[in-house]
Parts: sequence; structure tokens; C-alpha cells
Amino acid sequence: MPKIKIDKDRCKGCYLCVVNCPNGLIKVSKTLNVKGVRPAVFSSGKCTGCRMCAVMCPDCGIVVYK
Amino acid sequence: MPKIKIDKDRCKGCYLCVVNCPNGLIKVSKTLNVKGVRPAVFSSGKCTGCRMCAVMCPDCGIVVYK
Amino acid sequence: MSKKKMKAESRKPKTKRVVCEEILCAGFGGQGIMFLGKLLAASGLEGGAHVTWMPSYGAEVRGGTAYSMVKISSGQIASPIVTDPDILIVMNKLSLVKYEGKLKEGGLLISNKSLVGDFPKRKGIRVLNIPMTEIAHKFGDIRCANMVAIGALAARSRMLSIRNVANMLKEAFKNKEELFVINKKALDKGYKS
Amino acid sequence: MSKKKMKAESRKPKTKRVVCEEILCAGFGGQGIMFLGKLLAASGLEGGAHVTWMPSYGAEVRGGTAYSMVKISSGQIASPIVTDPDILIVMNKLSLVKYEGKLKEGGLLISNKSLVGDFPKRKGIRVLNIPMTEIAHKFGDIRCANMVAIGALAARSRMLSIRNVANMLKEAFKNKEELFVINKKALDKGYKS
Amino acid sequence: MAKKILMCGNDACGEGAVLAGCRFYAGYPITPQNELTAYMAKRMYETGGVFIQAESELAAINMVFGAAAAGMRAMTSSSSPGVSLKQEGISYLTGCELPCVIVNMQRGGPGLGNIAPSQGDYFQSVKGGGHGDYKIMVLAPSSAQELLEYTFLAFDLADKYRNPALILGDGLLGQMMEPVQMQPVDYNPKLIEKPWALTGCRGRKPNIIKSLYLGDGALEAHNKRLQEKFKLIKDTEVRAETFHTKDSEIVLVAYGSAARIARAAMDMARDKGLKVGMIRPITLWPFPEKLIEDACNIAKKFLVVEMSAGQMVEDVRLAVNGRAKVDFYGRMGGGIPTESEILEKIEALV
Amino acid sequence: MAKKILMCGNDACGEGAVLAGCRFYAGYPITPQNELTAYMAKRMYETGGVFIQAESELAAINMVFGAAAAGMRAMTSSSSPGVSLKQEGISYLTGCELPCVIVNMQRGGPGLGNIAPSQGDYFQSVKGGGHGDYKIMVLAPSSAQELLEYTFLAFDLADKYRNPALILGDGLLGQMMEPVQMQPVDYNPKLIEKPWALTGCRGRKPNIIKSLYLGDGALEAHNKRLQEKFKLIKDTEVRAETFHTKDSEIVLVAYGSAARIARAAMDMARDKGLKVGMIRPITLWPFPEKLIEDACNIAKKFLVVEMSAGQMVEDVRLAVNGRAKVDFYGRMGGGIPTESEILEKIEALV
Amino acid sequence: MKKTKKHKIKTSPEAGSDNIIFNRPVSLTNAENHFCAGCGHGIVHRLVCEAIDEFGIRERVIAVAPVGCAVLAYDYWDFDVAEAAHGRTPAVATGIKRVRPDNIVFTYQGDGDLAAIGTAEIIHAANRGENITVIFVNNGVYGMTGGQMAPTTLAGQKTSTTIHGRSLRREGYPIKILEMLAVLPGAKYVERVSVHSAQETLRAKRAISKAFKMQIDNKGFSIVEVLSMCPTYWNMTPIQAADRIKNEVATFYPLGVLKSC
Amino acid sequence: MKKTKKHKIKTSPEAGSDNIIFNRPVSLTNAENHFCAGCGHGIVHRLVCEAIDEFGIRERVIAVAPVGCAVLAYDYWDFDVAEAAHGRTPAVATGIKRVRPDNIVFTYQGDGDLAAIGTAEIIHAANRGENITVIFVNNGVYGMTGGQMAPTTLAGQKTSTTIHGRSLRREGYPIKILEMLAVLPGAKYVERVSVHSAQETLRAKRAISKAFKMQIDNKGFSIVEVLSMCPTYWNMTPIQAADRIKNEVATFYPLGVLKSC
Ligand SMILES: Cc1ncc(C[n+]2csc(CCOP(=O)(O)OP(=O)(O)O)c2C)c(N)n1
Ligand SMILES: Cc1ncc(C[n+]2csc(CCOP(=O)(O)OP(=O)(O)O)c2C)c(N)n1
Ligand code: SF4
Ligand code: SF4
Ligand code: SF4
Ligand code: SF4
Ligand code: SF4
Ligand code: SF4
Ligand SMILES: [Mg+2]
Ligand SMILES: [Mg+2]
Repeated sequence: MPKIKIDKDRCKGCYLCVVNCPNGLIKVSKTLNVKGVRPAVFSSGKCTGCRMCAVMCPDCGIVVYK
Repeated sequence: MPKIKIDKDRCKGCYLCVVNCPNGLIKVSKTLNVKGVRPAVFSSGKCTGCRMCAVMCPDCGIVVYK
Repeated sequence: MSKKKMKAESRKPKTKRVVCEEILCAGFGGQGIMFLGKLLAASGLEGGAHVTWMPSYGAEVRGGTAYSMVKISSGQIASPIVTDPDILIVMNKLSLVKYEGKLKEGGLLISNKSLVGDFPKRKGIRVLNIPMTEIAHKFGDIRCANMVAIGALAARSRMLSIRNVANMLKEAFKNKEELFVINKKALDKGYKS
Repeated sequence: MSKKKMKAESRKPKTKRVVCEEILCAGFGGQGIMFLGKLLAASGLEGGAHVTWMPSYGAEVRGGTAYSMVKISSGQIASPIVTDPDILIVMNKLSLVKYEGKLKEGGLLISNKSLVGDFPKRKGIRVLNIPMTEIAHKFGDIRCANMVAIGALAARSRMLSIRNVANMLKEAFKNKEELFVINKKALDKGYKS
Repeated sequence: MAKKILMCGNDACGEGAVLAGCRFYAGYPITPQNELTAYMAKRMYETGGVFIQAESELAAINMVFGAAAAGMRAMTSSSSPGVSLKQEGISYLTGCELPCVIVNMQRGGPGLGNIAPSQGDYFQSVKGGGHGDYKIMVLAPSSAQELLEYTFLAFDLADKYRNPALILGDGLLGQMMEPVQMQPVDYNPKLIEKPWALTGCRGRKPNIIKSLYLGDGALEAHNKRLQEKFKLIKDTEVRAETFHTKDSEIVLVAYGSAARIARAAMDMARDKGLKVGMIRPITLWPFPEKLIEDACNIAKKFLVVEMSAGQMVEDVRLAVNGRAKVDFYGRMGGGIPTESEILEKIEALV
Repeated sequence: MAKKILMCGNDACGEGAVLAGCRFYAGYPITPQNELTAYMAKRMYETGGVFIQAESELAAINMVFGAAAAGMRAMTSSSSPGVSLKQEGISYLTGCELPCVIVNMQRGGPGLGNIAPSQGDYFQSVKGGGHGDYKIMVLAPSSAQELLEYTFLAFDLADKYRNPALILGDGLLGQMMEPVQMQPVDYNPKLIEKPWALTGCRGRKPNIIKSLYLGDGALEAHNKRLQEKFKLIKDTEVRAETFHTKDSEIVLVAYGSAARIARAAMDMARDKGLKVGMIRPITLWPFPEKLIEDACNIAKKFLVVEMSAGQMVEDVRLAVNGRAKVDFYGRMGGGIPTESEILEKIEALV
Repeated sequence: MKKTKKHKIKTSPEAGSDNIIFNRPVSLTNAENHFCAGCGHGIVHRLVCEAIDEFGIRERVIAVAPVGCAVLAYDYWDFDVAEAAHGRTPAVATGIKRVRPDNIVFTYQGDGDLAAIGTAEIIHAANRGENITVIFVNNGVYGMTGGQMAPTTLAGQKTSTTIHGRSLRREGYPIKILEMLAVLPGAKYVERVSVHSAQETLRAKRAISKAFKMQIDNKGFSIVEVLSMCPTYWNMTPIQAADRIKNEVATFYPLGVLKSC
Repeated sequence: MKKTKKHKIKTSPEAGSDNIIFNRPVSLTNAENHFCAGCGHGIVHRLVCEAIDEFGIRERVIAVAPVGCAVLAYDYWDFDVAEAAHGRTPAVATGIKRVRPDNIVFTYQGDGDLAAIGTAEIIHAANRGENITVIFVNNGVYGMTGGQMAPTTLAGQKTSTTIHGRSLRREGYPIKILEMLAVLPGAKYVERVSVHSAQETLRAKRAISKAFKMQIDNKGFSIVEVLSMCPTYWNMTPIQAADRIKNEVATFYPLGVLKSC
């Protein structure tokens, strides 16, 4: 099943991935990263590999796997 | 009858008045003026006072009388 | 201003000993680092001191750590640039890494435990490690973590009084009563820590 | 060019007497004043002389009189600016009025009788008054009036030979045989006047 | 004494302009002077003046040209690269004898450089970065208070001589906040009649504002008039601050930010018993050459401190004219000298 | 000896560029250098080079920036007001260490001024009209022949040091026609490898052309490198012509057009038995200060002649450093000194 | 500032005859202009003055003259005039108008001034909707500097910098600035006219009057482009030049109102 | 210069898994960018690299970076980059492309750079039909200098120089540069896109590819305007900023192809 990997410490917490995942699979972490922001986290689920999250990430923080 | 007066020494000899008189009343002088050009001259005739000559003169060299 | 005054004239040198506190505040963009510094300077001025405040160079580069520099002195201040601070306030880890080495021997480090974590390695300095962000979070606005730092500093500074800081804070938040209240709480909490 | 040559080095001064003719040509825009001057300079160069040619300042202002300045010399030429010419060629009246006074005592004035009219008032100068425009008109192109002037000058100059002028004229009108013929006629006519 | 307000230099400069009666500002953003542009946006709005964020520095200086031609006290500000773009305009303003104030909060160069404080534009300011023989009055404040006060002065001088005046600051002075006393009781803008201004020719001959002189010798005559004016300014408007020049063997020369630090170094040196004094030029043009010349009677050595590779030092050398040793200490590209660096230099000189 | 051709200075300069391998020209018309632009239009067409009549002087200098960044020998030309507009670009070129040649055929200023010859842009050229600490190499030809030859030199020097070079002429030199010897047998353009140029990163790491240095101390380090380069140029590339400096009590100093006339005045003076010599700086920056210093061993007085209100005279004073009297004779705003005016000045000095 | 009385036709006083039905407008001085024979600038200079006289605003007018063949406008215009650095004309006008909104401020610009070096300034003045009037004289060359290509030069046209004719590939297209300006909501009145014939000149006069009227009525930015003869650098007689406008130039640059709000 | 082999999707090598279907393009370095959270620049930087990788032209590319928040582009792009003085970006690109026509030259410009100080340069580069590609990032403010008004700032929008909101009367209209450029025959491909949603970002990618393709095929000047978020100086969260583009910005600046020849 497709999945994504978010580089936690690269994430700046813009959450554009969060709102752009058609399946609502990305959530906001409860803990801070090195940047002092709460990074986006992949809450594993029915990911379709549609890439929408990664397309929106301004920081190249998301890799999508098939 | 309307008529025009051309300031001979102001004239630079562009002859735009000549070609713009609908009645062909303006001719080129045979003699040179102070500028060394042959000025336009009014060959008195059926002037209608239409002002076309004066409108075209770039040097304000023509006065039109009614 | 009279022209005469501006014309060449000699002045008496100021050679008596001055007390000067040099403070460096550093953290992320959103952590109110500039405000922190300005409030310190304003409070120093309120106390009758000479003060300068200087931001990290302008806004032409985004992101990264921001810092501001404050000098509070009993005498005239030459450069506002703080190269070896007496007091270092760090609001995030990167700032500690970057500026720890600059702190004067015996200087005071005020560190935001929430984001900086454990004690720094360096010896020979005084360290206050306060979970500022957590405290601020408790008060309902993580942006007032910087007030915790000021409070803590006010309790230890030779140039600042908590009363002056509180006054200046009030002025900064006039017409914003609610924000003032939260920030004041954080300030007091810091003062007591 | 070798760097050494350009580096500091002393030169022997040229102090032996040089022969230098300074010529000012003036007239209306359309009268070929620039060409006149260039042809003089080119002819001087052809004769092995040092020459400079300088136009009236550029083209930023339209109309009015134009002038060009020529120096033909047996020695190096300092400034190409002709302030008090040995020879003054005027193609129209305004030019006479403007430049007559600048002609050196004993200098040569070559004047276009057709447009300048009567003799100038000034004494102590040599005057050649030639109906250049009329002559040119007879040859079929009033624009070659300037050639009449050059011809007249060539007959009197110490620095120009009519042969060199004719050669240069030929070069200027290569591939324009017809124009050359007319201009050559005007030149010869001037030479004989 | 009125209460002092904590203010950044950029704001102080803007407030100085407002107090001087400036009601026209055109500028283009550039760090480290953005606060000034923003301040003027706010204050022009409040005072009913005109604020224009121009499409470029070129447009800005030429808008100022227009406003000045129409008789208004007008100002533009920028930082180094932006001021380079204004050089043609400055030359025109000078040729047309239009009064206005230009502010340069210098940053590190050349090129894009950085946005740290610098004094690398001294030559451009005082020698003439634009074309032709001209001078503009250059004032060098060294604190927020002076940014306020010299801005009044700049407007008054500009009007008095019908010549642009430049405030030469830097990123440090512009961005640093300091206490400023805002109501200097003894300043009234010297607003003078401007019969030459373009206001429409009602009841008078048309006025013309131009720098083109085509007639034989006309431009030279115009230049002679300008040079006479510059001479008058040189004779009248030199301003400087001196410290201990009467007993000092070593005299520091520094302006603006560098002067603050040099002064502290001087104090440190004197504490150590060294006979060190200082001259701080306030007007960089006209340069206080006479003061420096006079200082040569006592001083054996000069140490010029700049945040540049050495620019003002040439004017010091010209004034000293071989009568004393002139040494230089500089930091470049945004580097800021420290008191101890300067002290070290001083100690090496004794 | 090959035949000499009658050529105006502007054309000679253009031909010099073509011979030096320049294949990119961008410019904007302005008198008195229009012949140069037209010449380049023609010759670039013939040689398969690029000619662009840019939308402005700013665009032109930045097109040259681009062409130079891509490794091409590139040139722009203008006259005073247009060169003022290029100052930002020149500062960038220097900061980015891009070689190119800029030509300024000076005219009368300030502002629109007129179109007569002038030397009013000396300060702008040698001190830096743009922002920041930088220097460009400034060559001052005084004949059409030299406009040809110094243009070669300018390109070679620019490439050698990765720094812009400026040809500082004036309307007289540009528009005057003189005999020029067109085929100097001993010139081969020193075309060198430019591994730094932007050509696409095939087979290498990407190249970057920039003047922005943000890291702590990075810009200062960059400036130090630049200053070292400038020092090397000063030590290596000074050029000047001297006349009778070994036996002269009065030494004239003049460059470009003024030097032609000053030299004639010198000859006249010597004919009268006066011990007069002359130094003609060929490189205005680096300035031949050593030569002038050396001349002080014999000379008692210097007379600087310029077509300006007095600009180069400051550099002469700096070099003389009080060891001799430095006098000045200048004409402004398009005025051209005559031999006899200068002679009179000389006679007044003895 | 009070307006002077409005009057329909006012001719120069020294003419001294009631029978005169056309003469130099009073706002135009008696100085002979320096333009070449048949140059359109002479006509446009007069038209501007006619419009100014028509509204009786001579004493309110402040003109901004360009660098170009019209640089000496202050010798010919009997009202306040400022010089502007080449191309910065609209910026200077902006400065003047903003501090003196009751004055009537106009620029007079060549195509080099307006469409090349001054591109940014004209576009942003229009975009800001400055309440000024712009008279734009398009003669397709740089007259003052000796006939180089202008951005408006027609394809194939020979100039001193395009000796083989303007090549679209190398030099790009003749630029239609008005068409660009018309896109901007800030530009309220945009018209192209010509002075190649008496008929068109009369139309040009009306357009120029309209443009001033817009400003008088505080309607905002107005611009009139005038196609104009440069016989000298077109290498033609003035009559040929006028014909060229009719047959070639006005074909490429169509005459008429592009926009009127 | 030979072209490198064309390939469809090429991702950064260090990822090291065949299962990867989306990753950083190879032309983009691994450096973390300095942009604020949610800044559109980060997205556009990547899109440009994706297009370059798609055509396999990394080794032929020469980019011209602006002065603006994107000034450090050379830290992120793994190909040749030149800095340009603020606004002169297209002039620098012109110089490069003319002497190296076989390279692929593009500019990357902000709205201050392109639509304010660089107005003349972009218009004339387009008008000359320079065979270059322009990526124009319109975020409606001057990001780098602290959020001042840009020519593109919407009416009413508050910025540090329009604290009461942009007034059409004082500051003029938000400028539609593309609509002006489309008038020029030299501009061959003109499209406006946005990166406020994944859908639009994919469209933006296609437009950018098309623009490069135009250059590769020697078709002439192409420009893609990208509406982009500046959460920092819009005083919004990135999500709010994206919504603002959808609801406000893209309403005023309509998306789509304005011209394609
Ligand atoms: C900054 C600057 N660049 C160039 C010039 C030279 N110059 C004077 S007028 C002009 C262009 C003239 O063309 P245009 O504006 O079309 O006016 P025209 O003479 O054709 O009426 C130029 C390039 C200048 N004076 N200043
Ligand atoms: C000549 C000059 N003027 C001004 C500046 C300051 N400056 C740097 S970037 C910039 C504008 C940035 O806005 P934009 O182009 O929209 O880019 P953004 O940062 O919004 O992406 C300005 C005015 C400069 N560096 N140089
Ligand atoms: S690839 Fe698509 S479905 Fe999977 S997390 Fe990303 S946006 Fe959601
Ligand atoms: S889009 Fe990227 S930076 Fe933004 S929240 Fe998601 S992973 Fe983080
Ligand atoms: S007024 Fe009319 S009819 Fe009379 S001469 Fe002039 S053009 Fe001819
Ligand atoms: S239009 Fe005027 S200048 Fe031309 S020929 Fe007629 S009178 Fe003479
Ligand atoms: S050059 Fe052309 S535009 Fe200039 S005055 Fe002559 S005809 Fe008119
Ligand atoms: S200021 Fe705006 S444009 Fe600049 S990096 Fe931040 S969000 Fe992006
Ligand atoms: Mg024109
Ligand atoms: Mg922007």
C-alpha cells in the first residue's frame, strides 16, 4: 500500500499537506521538532499515493512511496 | 476676401502648407530667404480662410485673415 | 538646536566607572525576540539609564534564528553591538548552540528549558533553566514565553527593576488588557523563578 | 602595443617651427559643412600632414548653423579646437556674422557670395567672395557648393594640394561616379576662381 | 526636560523631517532603512502630506525633483544600492539648484553585499557619485537624537543654498533604538520664500527649472556660480565636534557610528593616561579641514577610523598635507570596529 | 608603416573593442558618443557579435553583466548622465568580479548640462560613484590612436583581474577625427580561460556569480580579497607618460584632452626657456602617485590642468603630500583650456 | 488659486488685427523654434498652447519638458516649465502635481523618453492614476541624438543603429505603448492622433484639448500619442514624411480613441 | 553542447528506494530553504527543478536569481546561477542568452522585482522576444524587505507602507503585468497559475514545463506568473493564505493561459 514519509525536522508546520490530503491522513504532531514547531505526521491509513501532500510541501519534506 | 500672410524669413520651406491648401494657393518662392531656403508664398486667389495651411505650419509662419 | 552647540567644542571626558549590562536575546522568528529586547531597553530607560537596542540585521533574510541586543548602562553607550554579553537569553536550542560561547565568563544564561532541553556544557557561568514555553502554554499563550525570561532577568539585573518592566509592559499593551494580563502573569512567574 | 611603450618615459620636445593651418567651416545644416571639413582633413593627411577634424558639438540640438574645425599641421596637434582660424569658410550669412570676428589678422575669408552677399566690413583680412551656390546650381546640384570652397582654398593653402583633394574626393565618392563628376567640376571651378 | 522616547534612528530621522515641514516623501523599500519609509507612510498620512512608494529609486528621486521644483520640502531615502541609482537625479537636482533631503542608511557593499552597517559610500556622497562638478551637503549623525536634529538642519541648509543635502547614516544608526528627546524647543523650520518655484505663472514671468545651458560659455558661467555657492557653503557651514584636541598627540578622526566607538576607545586610552583626542566631522562636505589643519599644531599622529577600506582618510590626508602621520583603521563589508580594536591601534601608535 | 586612416575617436574605440575580441555590446544613445554605438551596431553585425540597443543605460550595463557572466568580452558606452545611471551596475560588476569595459565620453554637467567635452566625472570614475568599497581600472586616452589601443588594454586588464575597466574619454576625443594606424602588428588579445563563467554545469559543479555574502564576516572576507586584488593592480598596472620631469621645476599634470593642450603649453614654455615638465597619467586608477612623489625631488611646483572644477588635483595633492606647491587651472562645463591660458598660468608660477 | 477667465480663441497680441482668424496662440512665445523643417514637434508645440489658451489655464500650467528634440520647450512656451532627466518626466510631473493639485501639470515626451528609458515611469504614473496629461510625440526615432532606432521604429526601417533595417528577430517589435497603457484602469483617456495632414492635426488638437479637460475635471491620467514627422532622420522631405505616416506609420499604429472613461 | 538524455521523473539519488513515486527533484539541492513556513517560494523552487529534470536540461540551464526572498536560490538549485541587481533580472538574462543561445536561460522574479523597479526591463525583454523563460512569483508584497506594498497588492490590503489598506486613489491599481505583456507580439506564451492548492500546483507545474519547452523549441519569450502565499506579511497562517489566494487574489488575477503562440 502507498505511504508517505515526512521528514519531521525539515517540517516547518505550515500544514498545507494536512489540508491537501484528500483522505485526511496527515495530522499535527503533539511534540515539537528542532525548529520548535509541531510537525505534520502521517497517521497511517488508506493512502492512495496521490502525491497531493508532497506537491504542496514547500520544504520537500514528504516522500511518497507506492 | 480671406487671405493669408506668410512670414517669409520664418519659413523653413517644408511646404506642408503647400500640399495642405485645398485650393492650391501656396507656391514655392523663386528666391531664397535668410535661412537659405525658398519660402512658401501665397499666390493670391480664391482663399476660403479654411486655415488648413496655418494648421500645418510647424513654425507659426502663417497668419490667416478673414 | 542652536548651530553653536553643534560647532566644534571640547567636552570633559566621562572617566568615572560606569555600570553596563549587555544582553543578547535569541530565538526563532515567532518567539517575540525583538519585543523582548525592546521591553528591556524601555524598562532600562524608565529607570533612568542609558539604553540601546539593536536587532539582528534587518529583514532581508527570512527564517533562521533572530536575535536582538540590548545595552543598559549608567553611562553613554558607544556601540549597540553586543559581542560578549553579560546576559544571554536563549529561547531555542539553535540559539544556545550559536551564542553560548559568546557569554562572558561568569555571565548569566537564561535558557528556555522547553525547547533547549538540558543544561549547557559550559562551565563558569550562571545558568537559569526555565521551561518558559510550557509555562506560557499554561497561561494560555505560548507567545508570552519571552515574558518569563524577562521576569527572571529582572530579578537578577543590576539595571532593571520589575516595577519598571511591569510599567512598560502595561504601556506596550495599553488597550489590550487581556493580553497584558496574560503577559503580566508570565512576567511574575519568571520573576519568582 | 607593448606595455613598456606606454609606461613612463621621457620624450624629446618638438620645438622646431611647425606650419599649421587652422580652418573653420560654417554654414547651414544641409550645406555639407561636416563633409567639407572631413575632406580637408583627409586631404591634409594624404599629403602627410598631421590633421584633426572636429564637428560643432554633436547632434543634440537641431537646426541653426553647423560648423566644423580642421587643423592641418607639420607637427603634432594639441587641441582640435579652432578659436582663431587662419582660414574661415562661410557658406551662409549667419555664419559670417557669427565667425567673422574670430578670423586671424591677415587671415583668409572664403565666402559664399550667393547667400552671404556683399563683402564683410572687416579690414586686414584677405577675402575671396565666390557665388558658390550659384555655381553649384549651374553644375546641377546646389549641394556641391562646398566643393567650390575647397577648390578655392586648395589654390591658396600651404598644406593642401589640389591633387590630394581630388584623390580624396574620388575615394569619398567611389561607386558614385555621377556625384563625383559633379563635385569634381565644382572643385576645379573653385580652384580656378 | 521633556521625557525621552525610545526610538530607532530611522523613525527619528522621519520625525525630524516631519518637524522640519517636509510634506512630500517618495521612496522605495530597502533594508536597513525600511522603518523610515514606513514611518513616512504613516506620518504623511497623518499630516496631510504626500507619501509615494515609488516604482523605483529613480522614480523616487525624480518625484522629489518635481515636488522640490514646486516649492515643497521633500525627501527621499534609501540605502547604498538604491542611492547609487539616484546619482543621475542628484546631479540634476544640483544642476537645477533644487533643495531637498536625501537619506542614505549605508549597508555593506559592493553590489548586493549584505545589510550590515557600513560607511562604504563616503566617496560617493562627498566627491560626487553623479556626473559633473557638484557638491551636496553631507551630514553625518551618530545617534538617533542627531538623526532627528540633523534632519531639521538638512532641510534648512538645503533651502538656504538651493542645494540637496544628504543625511549619511548607516544600518546601525537607522535600526538601533535609543532614547530621543522629541520636542527640541529651540527649533523652528526656517521656511523661506521660494520665488523661483513652479507654481503657475500667475502675475509673474514664467519660471523655468533647468540644468541645460547651451549658449557659448553659458554652462561654464553656471558652473562658476555653483562653485561660488559651494565656496560660500565651505566657508559657512562646516560643523564638527572635537575632543581634547588641545593636548593630544594622537587625534582620532571618525564620523557617524564609527565615531561613537572611537570616542569610547579614546576614553579608554585617556583612562590609561594616553594623550588621545578626537575630531568628529559632522559635515562631511564641507569637510572640517581647517580644524584638522589646526590640530596638526599639536598632534603628531592621526588615526582615522572608518567602516570602510579607507575613504574619509583621504580628506584627512589632504587637510594634514604631510604635517603629521595619518594612519587608518577600518573594517569593511559590514564589520564594525570594537573599542578594544581601536585602542590596540592607538597603543601601537604611541 | 601601414597607412593611417582618418577616424573619429568613438570609431577608433569601437574598432579597438572589435580587435580585442569583444562580441557583445549593449548601449543607449547619448551625445557625444553616438558614433561609438552606431559603429558597434555595424561591426557586431559584420562580425556575428551581439549588438543590443538597450531600453536604457541601466538595462545596458546589466546586459553586459549577463554577457560577462557568460564569459564573453562585453562592452557598454555612454556619456556622463548615462554613466551615472550605470553606477549601481558597476558596483555589482565589481562585487561579482566580472570583467567588462565601460566607456564614458564625458560631457558638461551637472545634470543635463551640455554636450561639450568635459572632465567632470573623474571623481565618479576613480573614487567610486557607486556604493561600497571598490575600484575600477580607469584608462585615459588622449588621441584616437590611444582610444584604439587602450581599448585593447582595457579588455586584457579586465579579464586579467576579473574587474571592470573604464575608458574615460570626452566629447572632444570621441568626436574629433585623427589619423589612426589600424593594424598594430603587436597586439593579440589575451584571451584567457574563464572557468568561473556561467556556461551550464556540464561536467563540473554549478558556477555562481554573486556579490551577496551573508555569513558572519563573509562580506568582510570578500572585501579583503577584493582589496588585495586592488593592491596588486596598484603595484602592477600604473601607466603614465612623463616629459622632462628630470630637470623641471614646474611639472604639469593633466590627462586626456587636457593633456594634449597642456603638453603644447609645456613646449611653448620650454621654448621660452622655462623648466617645465609634465606627467600624464594614463591610468587614473591606479594613479601614478609614485611618479609624482618622485617628481617632488626636483619639482617645486605642480600645476594640474583639468576640464573640471578640480578633481584629479586631489590625487596629485595626496601624492605630493605637502612636499611641493600644487596649483590648479581648470575650465568647467564644457570649457576647453587653451595653450596660452595654461602658459600664462605657468608664467605666473615662476 | 483662482482660474483665469475662459476664452475661446486668443491669439498673440502683437498681431494686432481684428480680422485675424488664425495666429500663434498666446501661450506660444514668438521665438523661432529650432526644429528641422517640417518637424512635427513644431505643430504639436502649438497645439498644446492652443488647448491651454482655449481653457485659459496658462497661468495654472506647469509643464515638464523631456530630453529630446523638444528639450528647449521652455523657450517656446510662455508658462512654467521644468526639465526632467531623460525618461523620468512622469515622475517629475507626479511630484509636482501631488504637491500642487490645483495646477495643471502635463508632460511632453518623445518616444525614446517615454517608451524606452521611461517605460517604468509612464506605466506607473498611469497605473497610479496620476491626474496629469501626457503628450507623447511618436516619431519613430531618437531625433535628438541623431536618428537611432526607437522602440517605436517600424520593422525594416533604417536608422543609424539598424543600418540594414530594424529586424524583428534581433530588435523586437515596434512597441504599442498606448495599447499597453489602455489595459491599466488608472489610464482614463487614451488616444492616438497624427499631424501628417491638416485634417488629422485638427483632430489631434481636439484630443489634446480633451486630455487637458480630463485633468481640469479631475478625471485622472490622460495620454495622447501624436504620430509625428522626423523628416531629417527618415531621410525624406517633409511631404514624403507626412505621406509615410499616412501610408505606413498610421497603418501600424492605428489612430483613434483607445479608451475614454 | 549535447543534450543529456531525456527522462520523465528523476528524483534525488540519496532516497535510494525503487518504490518512491515522489521526492525532491535532482536539480534541487538537499539544503533546507530559508523561507517562512508555508511560503509559496518553496513550492515554486521545486516546480522549476521538476521541469528542468523533466527535460534533462540541468547542465544546460543558467538561472538568473532576483533580489527578493528568492535571493538565495543558488543555494537550492543545482545548476549555474547568476545574481542580478534588483529588477534588472531580464537584462542580465538577455545578456547571457544572447551570447549563449544554446543554454536554457530563465529568470525567477518577485513582483517587486518584475512589476516595480524592473518594469522597463521585463517589458523590453518581452518586446524584443528574447528566447528566455520568466518565472514570476506574485505574492502581492515585498517579502524580503518586510512586507511593503507591491504594485500587485490588492485594493484595501494592509502592508507596512499602506497601514490603512491600499487606496486606489493614492496608490493606484494592483497592476496586471501579464495582461500588459500579452499585448506584445514578442511574448509568445503567457500564463497565470497559482500554488494555493495541490490541483493548482500541478497546473502550475505544467505551465512552467510549457514555458521551458517554448525556449527549448526556440519559440521565444515565455512567462508564467505564479500566485504565491506570503503568510508572514499577509499576517495569516499558511492555510489562510492559501484560501486568500483562492477567494481573493485569483479572483482579481484570473488564472489561465493569456496567450500561447
Ligand atoms: C540618461 C540619458 N540617456 C541618454 C540621453 C541622450 N538622449 C537625449 S534625447 C534622447 C532620445 C531622443 O529621442 P525621443 O525621446 O524619441 O525624442 P525626439 O528627439 O525623437 O523627439 C537620448 C537618448 C540623455 N540625455 N540622458
Ligand atoms: C536597488 C535596490 N532597491 C531595493 C532593494 C531592496 N529590496 C530587496 S528585495 C526587494 C523587493 C522584494 O519584493 P519582491 O520582488 O516582490 O520579492 P519577494 O521578496 O516578495 O519574493 C527590495 C525592494 C535592493 N536590494 N536593491
Ligand atoms: S499521498 Fe495522497 S493520500 Fe497519501 S498522504 Fe499524501 S495526500 Fe494523502
Ligand atoms: S507541507 Fe511540509 S512543511 Fe508544511 S506541514 Fe506538511 S510536511 Fe510540514
Ligand atoms: S486658408 Fe485655406 S484656402 Fe486660404 S491659403 Fe490657407 S489653406 Fe489655402
Ligand atoms: S508650412 Fe510654414 S514653414 Fe512650411 S513651407 Fe509653409 S510657411 Fe513655410
Ligand atoms: S531631428 Fe527629427 S524630431 Fe528632431 S527636430 Fe529634426 S525633424 Fe524634428
Ligand atoms: S516573507 Fe513572505 S515571501 Fe518571504 S519567505 Fe516569508 S512567506 Fe515567503
Ligand atoms: Mg523620437
Ligand atoms: Mg513579492
